[in-house]
Amino acid sequence: MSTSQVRELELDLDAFEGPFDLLLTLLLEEALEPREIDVAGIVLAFLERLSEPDELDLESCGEFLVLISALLELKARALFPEEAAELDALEPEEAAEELARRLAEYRRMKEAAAWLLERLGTEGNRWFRLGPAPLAPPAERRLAAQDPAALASAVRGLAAPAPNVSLSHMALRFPPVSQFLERFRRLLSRRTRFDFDSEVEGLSRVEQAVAFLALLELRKAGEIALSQAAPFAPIRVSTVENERISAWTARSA
Amino acid sequence: MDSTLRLIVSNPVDRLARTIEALLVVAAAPLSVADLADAAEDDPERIETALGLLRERYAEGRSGIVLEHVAGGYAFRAARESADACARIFERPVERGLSQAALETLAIVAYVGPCSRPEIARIRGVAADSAVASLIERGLIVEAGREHGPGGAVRYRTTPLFERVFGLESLAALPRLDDLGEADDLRRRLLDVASAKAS
Amino acid sequence: MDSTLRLIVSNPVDRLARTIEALLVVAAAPLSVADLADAAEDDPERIETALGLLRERYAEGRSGIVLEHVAGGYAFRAARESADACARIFERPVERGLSQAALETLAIVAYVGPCSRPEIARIRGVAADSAVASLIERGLIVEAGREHGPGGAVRYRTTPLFERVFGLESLAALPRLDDLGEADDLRRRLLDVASAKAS
Repeated sequence: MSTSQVRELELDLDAFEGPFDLLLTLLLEEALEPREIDVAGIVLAFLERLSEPDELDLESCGEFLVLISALLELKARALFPEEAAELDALEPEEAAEELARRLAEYRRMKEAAAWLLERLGTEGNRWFRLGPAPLAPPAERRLAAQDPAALASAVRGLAAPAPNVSLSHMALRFPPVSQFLERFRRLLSRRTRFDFDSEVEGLSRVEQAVAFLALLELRKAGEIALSQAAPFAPIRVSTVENERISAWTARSA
Repeated sequence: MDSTLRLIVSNPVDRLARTIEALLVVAAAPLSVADLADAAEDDPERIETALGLLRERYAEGRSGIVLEHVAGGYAFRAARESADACARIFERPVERGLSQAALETLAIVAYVGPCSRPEIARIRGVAADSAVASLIERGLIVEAGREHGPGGAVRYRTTPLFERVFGLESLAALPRLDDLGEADDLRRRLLDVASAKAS
Repeated sequence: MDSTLRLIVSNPVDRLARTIEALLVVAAAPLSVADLADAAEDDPERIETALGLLRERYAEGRSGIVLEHVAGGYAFRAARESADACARIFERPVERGLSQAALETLAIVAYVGPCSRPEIARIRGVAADSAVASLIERGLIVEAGREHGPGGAVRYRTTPLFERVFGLESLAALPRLDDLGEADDLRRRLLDVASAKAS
């Protein structure tokens, strides 16, 4: 699977049917609401594609992860618009590794849950009594001699503040979108237009994705105009008054 | 025995008897002839016939399982010759320790003083119902009035058995927790830590 | 049948088998060979011999009562052929209506071993509180100490009842996860991607 194959990934979702890149274009044009997009459906389609016997292409997996995380962030923002994103510095390698590990572990647990359910079906005809027989002698529980120090240590345990557990692995971290908003606004106060691709060159993929989100925000607020000669050609950013939205050629499949 | 088994397979009353065996071994209370008839979808007279067969098979001296007719109906019990063995399994002095849940609950009641289930649950951060129930069943704690008078939550305190099991002359002999403060201070402190953890 | 019974009376192993029958018919949960040996005051090898005898006698198709090796011990249950009759008068409080969330949580606790709510939530990607509560209430999981010693989050483990409901001799009888599907292959491939990105 090559990088372009990720973009051409055929999707069949409730709200959208067609290739992945068309979906992204429609989102970019705000012709589609992010909240309507079934991200899990896209991941499933990708995983199905991944399981085909082609040679595994690391580049396309990376591309997919970046696109899907950008989409997720976009969707999360649409769902919780007022939630300020206070996100720390970014460690994309860690995030990718953790995401992969968690996806795999969760999938294994789902398999195990399915096995348990099946087992309930096959073992459901084994009936047994819960608890002692109706005419069993009454139970008498006796406890061996205990050490009072155990009580003291139990109370100390309860009185101890919770250890500082690192939660750094709990979320994929992104730089704040606001960082790029400011950067692009500054840039446009000096120049009337710039090329997005060359501006974000050298940044990590996730940073690029967040920069792209900032672009969407500015476009939505009417602060900028975007143009692109062809799908996946460089994106040109300009202040509204200086640019007529000329050749926005959405790819129509 | 083999000839009997062949008979069972070919004889519907014996098949019914097997169903009754199954029902009685699962039942948590004696089953009446009517209960058995409902479950087996058979008529009470045939149930009685099958029960007659089973009373012979599960009779004192012939089997470790004995079929008994009591007020509520029929139930299996252990044979009398096995009474000692059963007593050993039911009163187990083998319980060497308490579960973490029971130990923490007991420690709270012992150190903080009479204390309700909701309070214990707040301090521990998890429901305390089964831990409290097991401590009551073991006789280590008992009810001691209600919070804020009648209508409040039931409070619990430790028992003399608790003191015996832990080798304490009285509650005053509990290991001291000087740094953590006495009953009321300790209660406040535990609740503070718990709410900090929950947030 | 009578000749067999006479043999039982005269043979000490058969006397032991009767004691075991008695213990198993009244017990609240499966009894291990060690439990049986303690209660019967006999040695484990002879207990095993007697159990062999009983497994033949209480076998599926021969008796309405079936002896099974489950949850690390031995227990009586109803024969499978009587399942319909049992379903007519008994309830299944433990396994009825287990939600997908509860099953996933149960799988995590069973496979990952003692683990806490935050750990479960991390794997499932959503909070596990109500699933954990429902599993505790059903008796399928219980508290098992705290993470990082006192003060940490409460951990949970599965109970012998879990093994019994799912018909497992022990937790070791759970299928290996990589036998359950292609999950492991997927995991390896995803990890490959991750490590390639990290390098």
